[in-house]
Amino acid sequence: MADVLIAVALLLVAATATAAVAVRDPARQALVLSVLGLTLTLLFTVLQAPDVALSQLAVGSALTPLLILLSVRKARRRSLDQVRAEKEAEEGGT
Amino acid sequence: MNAWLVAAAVLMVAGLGPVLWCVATGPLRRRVAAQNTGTLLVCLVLLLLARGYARPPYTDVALVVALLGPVGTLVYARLLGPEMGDDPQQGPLTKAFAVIASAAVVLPLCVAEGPGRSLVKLLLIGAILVGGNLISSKALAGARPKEADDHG
Amino acid sequence: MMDVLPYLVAAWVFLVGCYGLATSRNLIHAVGCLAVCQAATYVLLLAVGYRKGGTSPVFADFTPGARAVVDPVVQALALTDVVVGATVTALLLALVIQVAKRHHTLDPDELSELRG
Amino acid sequence: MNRRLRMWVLLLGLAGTAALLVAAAFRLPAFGTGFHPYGDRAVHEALARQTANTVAAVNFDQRAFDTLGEETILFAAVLGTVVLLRQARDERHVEPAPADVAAPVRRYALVLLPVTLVAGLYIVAHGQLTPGGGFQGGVVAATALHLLYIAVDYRALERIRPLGLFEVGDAAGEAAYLVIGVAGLLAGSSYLANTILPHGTFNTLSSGGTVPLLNAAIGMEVACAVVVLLARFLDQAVEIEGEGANEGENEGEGERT
Repeated sequence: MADVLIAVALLLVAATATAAVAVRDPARQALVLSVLGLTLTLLFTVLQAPDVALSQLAVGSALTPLLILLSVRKARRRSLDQVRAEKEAEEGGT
Repeated sequence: MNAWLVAAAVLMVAGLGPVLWCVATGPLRRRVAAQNTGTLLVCLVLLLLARGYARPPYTDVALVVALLGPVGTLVYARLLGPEMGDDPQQGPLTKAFAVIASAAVVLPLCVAEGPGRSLVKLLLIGAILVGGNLISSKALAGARPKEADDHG
Repeated sequence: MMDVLPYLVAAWVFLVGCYGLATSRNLIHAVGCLAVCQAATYVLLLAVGYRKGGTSPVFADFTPGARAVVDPVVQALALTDVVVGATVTALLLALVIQVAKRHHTLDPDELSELRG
Repeated sequence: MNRRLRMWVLLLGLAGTAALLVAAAFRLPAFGTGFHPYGDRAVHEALARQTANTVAAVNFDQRAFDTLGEETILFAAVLGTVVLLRQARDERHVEPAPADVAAPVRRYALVLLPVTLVAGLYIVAHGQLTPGGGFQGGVVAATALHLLYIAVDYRALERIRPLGLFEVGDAAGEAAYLVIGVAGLLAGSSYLANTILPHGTFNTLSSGGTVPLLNAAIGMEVACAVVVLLARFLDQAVEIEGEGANEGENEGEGERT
């Protein structure tokens, strides 16, 4: 039974990792990454490593997604700022 | 081999498989909702595993999922809210599933546990889990497009 | 099959992460792919340390020697690395934000064109 | 090098690495092998020092010096992030508009904040007994504080978060680890040796000698580090505007949750 559980968790991790790479939009990727963190938590628990599971969980469930989303937001704001500045410059020119 | 581990394996395949599919495809709101359901399922699987392996300390991991899982979803609802404005809302089915699945897992565990400190901990985890899940579903449903906002 | 499956999954996760890293058109996405690569190392470490029928070497609820336990050394390696890896991810994201500020793009291809 | 050629080079490299990894996988000891010489010795040593959680014993006793290295990487990474994300000369600070949070979400987050904080501290304090320790508990405790950002808004978080204090705490955690190490030297043993304190009774809070102390030091450093990291990112994403931005509108905290 333990082997079945480990195999299931392993395959879930493999599938989630593939999905995390295949999803190209960073904000959507952050969602898949947090699910990857959850499946890794399960894998570590069935591999009898609750310490590592806890570590992965603490980091993967809220911290990493928040960092990625904040970076996405900042980058988008930069480009918005840029567009706005260009528009202003254009209006100033005409 | 015991029934708890079988239940955990079934929940992993039948629960997390569809969750993964929904998280990777479809409109944004459905993806966040799927992630939310994912944390709930993982917490339940962890509770089953702790019982199945006869290792009470493993429930600490489930407690942390119950606490931090909804936080992640609330972060998504806050930061991705403007983007998923027009996506179709989730039906009441997701919420009903959350409550029924949690009850179906936590109550048998409580019966098997018998009275004591672990029972209190188990009930606490169950309450935090269901409460957090319902609140984050609510926050998700309330996330609106930026245009509808009254600021500026 | 079970003898090598965990190692093969670790290899697959690592390779798929590398593929994503190399073909990424967005630096933030690339950092996410690097996180996937990192996950592969944890899977490999813990797979090496697993013992059939073993339980975790945490003796809070059973007497030492009553059950076989898995290897704690690899778990210790993986556990610190998970948290440290997250702060390194943060450092990389900070670099990405700086790139976005200076060059107004997150596409690595456009960045290399900028440099000429 | 054009895109097509680059793709071929990549696929070739990946295929080669894959072949090597698969070949290596079949030469590794079979998964689940019973032969773990290091593990067995580590468990034996940990039990000799009365530490119930042998993973914590490996981290903070047998390989404590290595953990010091990990901790220093963490410290340096946080320092680097702080330097990279400071407010540049051409940027200015804009007060975010207060967020409009639904009442149940607010209540939930405010109730959960102390619960999560206590859970984090519990995980740090019981690191030598049950799964957990400074690394995990620190992150959980730091995440707890950010429930305030979710419950109210960024300004509320800023009000209760004296960032300077957390920066000092980050350094103090690292320093405490070093000092405990030196204490081992002064006690006539080697650096970071677990000999300065009695090892206590097995499976009680005060067991394990210096393991709980080092756990607490790491917990403090990690918690403060995460708070500082998130503060910098939140500042960038919510408050700091570039030169081209329009004063009147801000994208800060307008949306509802």
